[in-house]
Amino acid sequence: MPRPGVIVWEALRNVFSKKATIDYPFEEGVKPKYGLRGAHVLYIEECTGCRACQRVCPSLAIEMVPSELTKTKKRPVINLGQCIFCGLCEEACRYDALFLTDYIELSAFQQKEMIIYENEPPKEEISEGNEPKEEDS
Amino acid sequence: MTAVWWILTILGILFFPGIGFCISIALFDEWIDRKFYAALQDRIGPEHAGFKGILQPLADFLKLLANEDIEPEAADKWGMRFTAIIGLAIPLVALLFIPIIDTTGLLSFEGDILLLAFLTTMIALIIFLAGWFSASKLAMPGTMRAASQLLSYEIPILLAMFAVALRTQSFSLAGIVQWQLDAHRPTLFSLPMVVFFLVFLLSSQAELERSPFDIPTAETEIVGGWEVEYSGKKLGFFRLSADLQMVFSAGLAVTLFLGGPTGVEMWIPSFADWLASIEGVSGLAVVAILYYTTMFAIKTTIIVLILSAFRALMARLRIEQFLEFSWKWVIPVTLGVFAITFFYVPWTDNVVWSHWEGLFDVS
Amino acid sequence: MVLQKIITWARVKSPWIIHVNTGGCNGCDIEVVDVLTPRYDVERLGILIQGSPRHADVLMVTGPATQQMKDRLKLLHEQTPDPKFVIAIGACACSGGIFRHSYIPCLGIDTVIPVDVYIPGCPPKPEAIIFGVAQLLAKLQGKDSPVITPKKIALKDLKKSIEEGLAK
Amino acid sequence: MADKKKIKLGSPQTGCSSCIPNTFEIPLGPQHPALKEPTHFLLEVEGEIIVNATPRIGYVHRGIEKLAETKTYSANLTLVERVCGICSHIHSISLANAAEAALALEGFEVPLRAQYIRTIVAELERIHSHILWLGVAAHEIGFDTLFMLSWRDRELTMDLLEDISGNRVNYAMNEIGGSRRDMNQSQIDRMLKYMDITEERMERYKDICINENTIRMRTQDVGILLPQKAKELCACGPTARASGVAIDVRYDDPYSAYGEFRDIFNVITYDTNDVFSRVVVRIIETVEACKYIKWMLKNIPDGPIFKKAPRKVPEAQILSRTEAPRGELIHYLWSNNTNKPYRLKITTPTLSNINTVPEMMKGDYLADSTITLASIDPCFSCEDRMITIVNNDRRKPKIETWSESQLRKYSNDWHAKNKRWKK
Repeated sequence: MPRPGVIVWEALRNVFSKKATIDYPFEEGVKPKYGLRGAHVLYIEECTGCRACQRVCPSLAIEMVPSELTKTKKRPVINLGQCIFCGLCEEACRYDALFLTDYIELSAFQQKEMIIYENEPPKEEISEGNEPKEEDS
Repeated sequence: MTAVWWILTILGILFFPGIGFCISIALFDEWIDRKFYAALQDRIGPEHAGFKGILQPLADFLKLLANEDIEPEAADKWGMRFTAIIGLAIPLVALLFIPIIDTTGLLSFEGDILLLAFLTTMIALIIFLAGWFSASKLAMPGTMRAASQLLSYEIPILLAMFAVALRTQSFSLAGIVQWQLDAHRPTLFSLPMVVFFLVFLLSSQAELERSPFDIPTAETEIVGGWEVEYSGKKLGFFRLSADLQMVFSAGLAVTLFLGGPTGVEMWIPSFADWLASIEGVSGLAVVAILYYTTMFAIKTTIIVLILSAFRALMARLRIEQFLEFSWKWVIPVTLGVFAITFFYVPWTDNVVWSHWEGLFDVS
Repeated sequence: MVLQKIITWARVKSPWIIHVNTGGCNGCDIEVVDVLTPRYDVERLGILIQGSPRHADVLMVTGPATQQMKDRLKLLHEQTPDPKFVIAIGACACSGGIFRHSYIPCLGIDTVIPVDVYIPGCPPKPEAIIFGVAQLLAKLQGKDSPVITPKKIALKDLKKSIEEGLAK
Repeated sequence: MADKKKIKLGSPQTGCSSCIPNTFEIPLGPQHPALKEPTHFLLEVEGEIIVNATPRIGYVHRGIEKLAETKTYSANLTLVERVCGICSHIHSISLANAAEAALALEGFEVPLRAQYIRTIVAELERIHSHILWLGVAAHEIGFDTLFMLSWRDRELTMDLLEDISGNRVNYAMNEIGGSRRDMNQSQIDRMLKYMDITEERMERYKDICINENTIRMRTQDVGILLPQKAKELCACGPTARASGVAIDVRYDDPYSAYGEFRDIFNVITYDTNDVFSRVVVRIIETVEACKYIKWMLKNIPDGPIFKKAPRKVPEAQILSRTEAPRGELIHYLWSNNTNKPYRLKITTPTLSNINTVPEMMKGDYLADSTITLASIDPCFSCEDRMITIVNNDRRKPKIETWSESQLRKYSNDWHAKNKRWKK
């Protein structure tokens, strides 16, 4: 039987019940305990600079820069602005040096703020951006 | 006509029952409206501007005033400015006639109900002009819809207003309020008037262009209709004007059907006598003013809540469905009930049904 | 001075947004709409979504600015009244993301219009979007700029928590 | 352009009445509050009645098919997820199915548990997509309360998806040869609980949509697509099923784990052919999806979730059909014994359904244009994968036909001029 205002009682019940809203910046948000894919964390002491993460990255967000700390004298630098948080780098890393954390509240005012430096930020090199070399067509 | 009288009147128009007070009650009612609308949808609505977000409409208005005002090249610039200012002025003028702090309005004369009926039509005309001057492709269907919608809600709203005038045998709002005081009951408490009250609320919803009758401004169809090209100050004026119109409609409904700013004194004669006695006393007159204002605010808020619930609980109609609904149902029913009222009034006022009507009295 | 303070207060309390998709995959758009709905309900911060760019203050741009949408985006940016702010939502809007190396130059929206806040993520969670807007509002009030620093967790703890998660 | 000559708005027209055309054009998009994605419809309107509608697509062209040829299969799975953010999982299932079918020529087999997990996520995605659509459709007809409430209930499904996959929208659950994440018992229990709630809520929405007067007024006899027309215009998915055409790839040609419960599978059809019919079909499909998920969760087999696949996919040409929330999705994969596809062609449901929209719109009211467009659940990011070359003269746009050598020359010139990947 069609009639207007079928939703009346449900709506009125909403007025008096507790609201579904989370007052987010002033309260904790909703997060699963495990397995969230957020910003990366790199343990440079474990990293060997094998480039596995760079090769597997679908959006080419990882660039290898020279470093004194790793075996191959290279280490990854991650551009969060380009990262799609798929987690393939985490799986590709055989030495458990790269992880995705549950740190998802990311925002930046400039492009270069989104590039994660780990431990020793060599600023001059990173400011160039992380364009891959041009392939011949 | 002393100097004091003039100063008091000008102050009254500018601040207390006049412009300043009306704007603040309009902003308050917008907050109530938004908060209740959000609550019906299981969310909390404005929360972080002032106490529970009570300053939210003020912040919106101030921000719009401070923003850049873009005028499209193709538009009629002076026309746009003119409509924005007149659009704000009309409901402000109309609100001066509504009794808020007393049983008579700030301005009042015999037959002011006719002027108000004219002003409600003017608002629709201004909306039409606003859309026309802005020369936007999306505004055009909005204006066309506004014009055709005007024809169909204006008749029921006028009939409802004149039915009250007929019932109370008075063409001024002060007279209507006084009649309700004398009869010891609001106009609403008799059968035909309930129909007119509902018709009045429905038509106000259409006049205010709120869902389910927000056809001229339908956001998901024609991107805000006639107000699509307005920005900055002009948009702020139009939004404030919409709020003022809401207060005006609610205030008119209160005055016509719910006894205006009067309250319990309708049924407690001694309290009414005391109120009448303190009116001349300078110190205690403030109490009476506060009492009337509170009563008015409570009643308008109730009407706003009803209008707000209307908005939340139905889908938007199409323009031709609205016209059909209006011309096939609302107008014939209103006309019929109006005819009944025409015979009903003298009958009840004299002898026959006067004790029957006692059933509707609360006292 | 006082007037300036009042205006800033009004601006911070009532940022109206317009949502522009410049050819993204829809994921970010769904999250932008999601912040309006009861779980996150950004109306409590005074945010309203507007249909017309003339009514808006903040452009929420998603998508990598494809060839055909570039001019439209520029037009929309011009139609928005001053002062206007641009938020780039998602990897595509920040830098082109996964489409950066396509033959169509999708290099992010900052090649077309100036951007105030970048929100990385593919798509960012609604919390991240609200956080980004909150950062913009904080910047309006003259507070510091955020720099991304992932939470430092001891490696052992992280591994342990991952193992726990797998075992759970 | 042309419309400006016809009528100058904002100024009253003078002269003979025959000079004034009685139709005028209203643009719908590319940026429109009712559309979450850019597309453009030029509506020719006579008063309030639509005389003609011309779709113009291509705003979302991002070159995914070409990009896919430069990436490995595992990277491509994440790339094709970004074809569309709402039906992302089904795209990666489609590509994975295609690659696995090619691998199956060498005797490769995917574990059954992985197939179950994929199917569960696909059905969860269908639930979230349909509830999302219900909310958007309610928003189009100005019923914001239904929009808000349905999106509130959608959050349950989003929580489940986030819990399983670690992201709310692009799940990255698939890998060639299985699934990347497993489900444990507590997650299964939670899912069963939430599915009960969702099913109950969807029954409630069915009640609301069928009984609420204003919804019926806005959706009944609007956007009519007769079964014959639906077949002629190649409609698919819920759009076709709402016109009484019973086609569903899940039933007709089962993939992943759909073959396991074919006997309890119902193909939902409804026969009023209008927008109302599409609302009802989608709501009932959501209820059905809850049932399938519960069946799968109760019967999920133990075992590995992943079998390591060889990097190189043997040479084959595979056509993989799946049922996305919007209809039939086709991935055509041409592999050439390397770790990258030689050619990937995607045909999305919206591309087939968009042709039905002008047919539905003609003769309807302007107010119904957006709900009619929304009724096919458009997903333009799915759809835009063609580019039209138009000559540079803006006054007389003309579609040109180029030969292969011309195209090659154009492409060489273009790449010489615009260095790739450099700003």
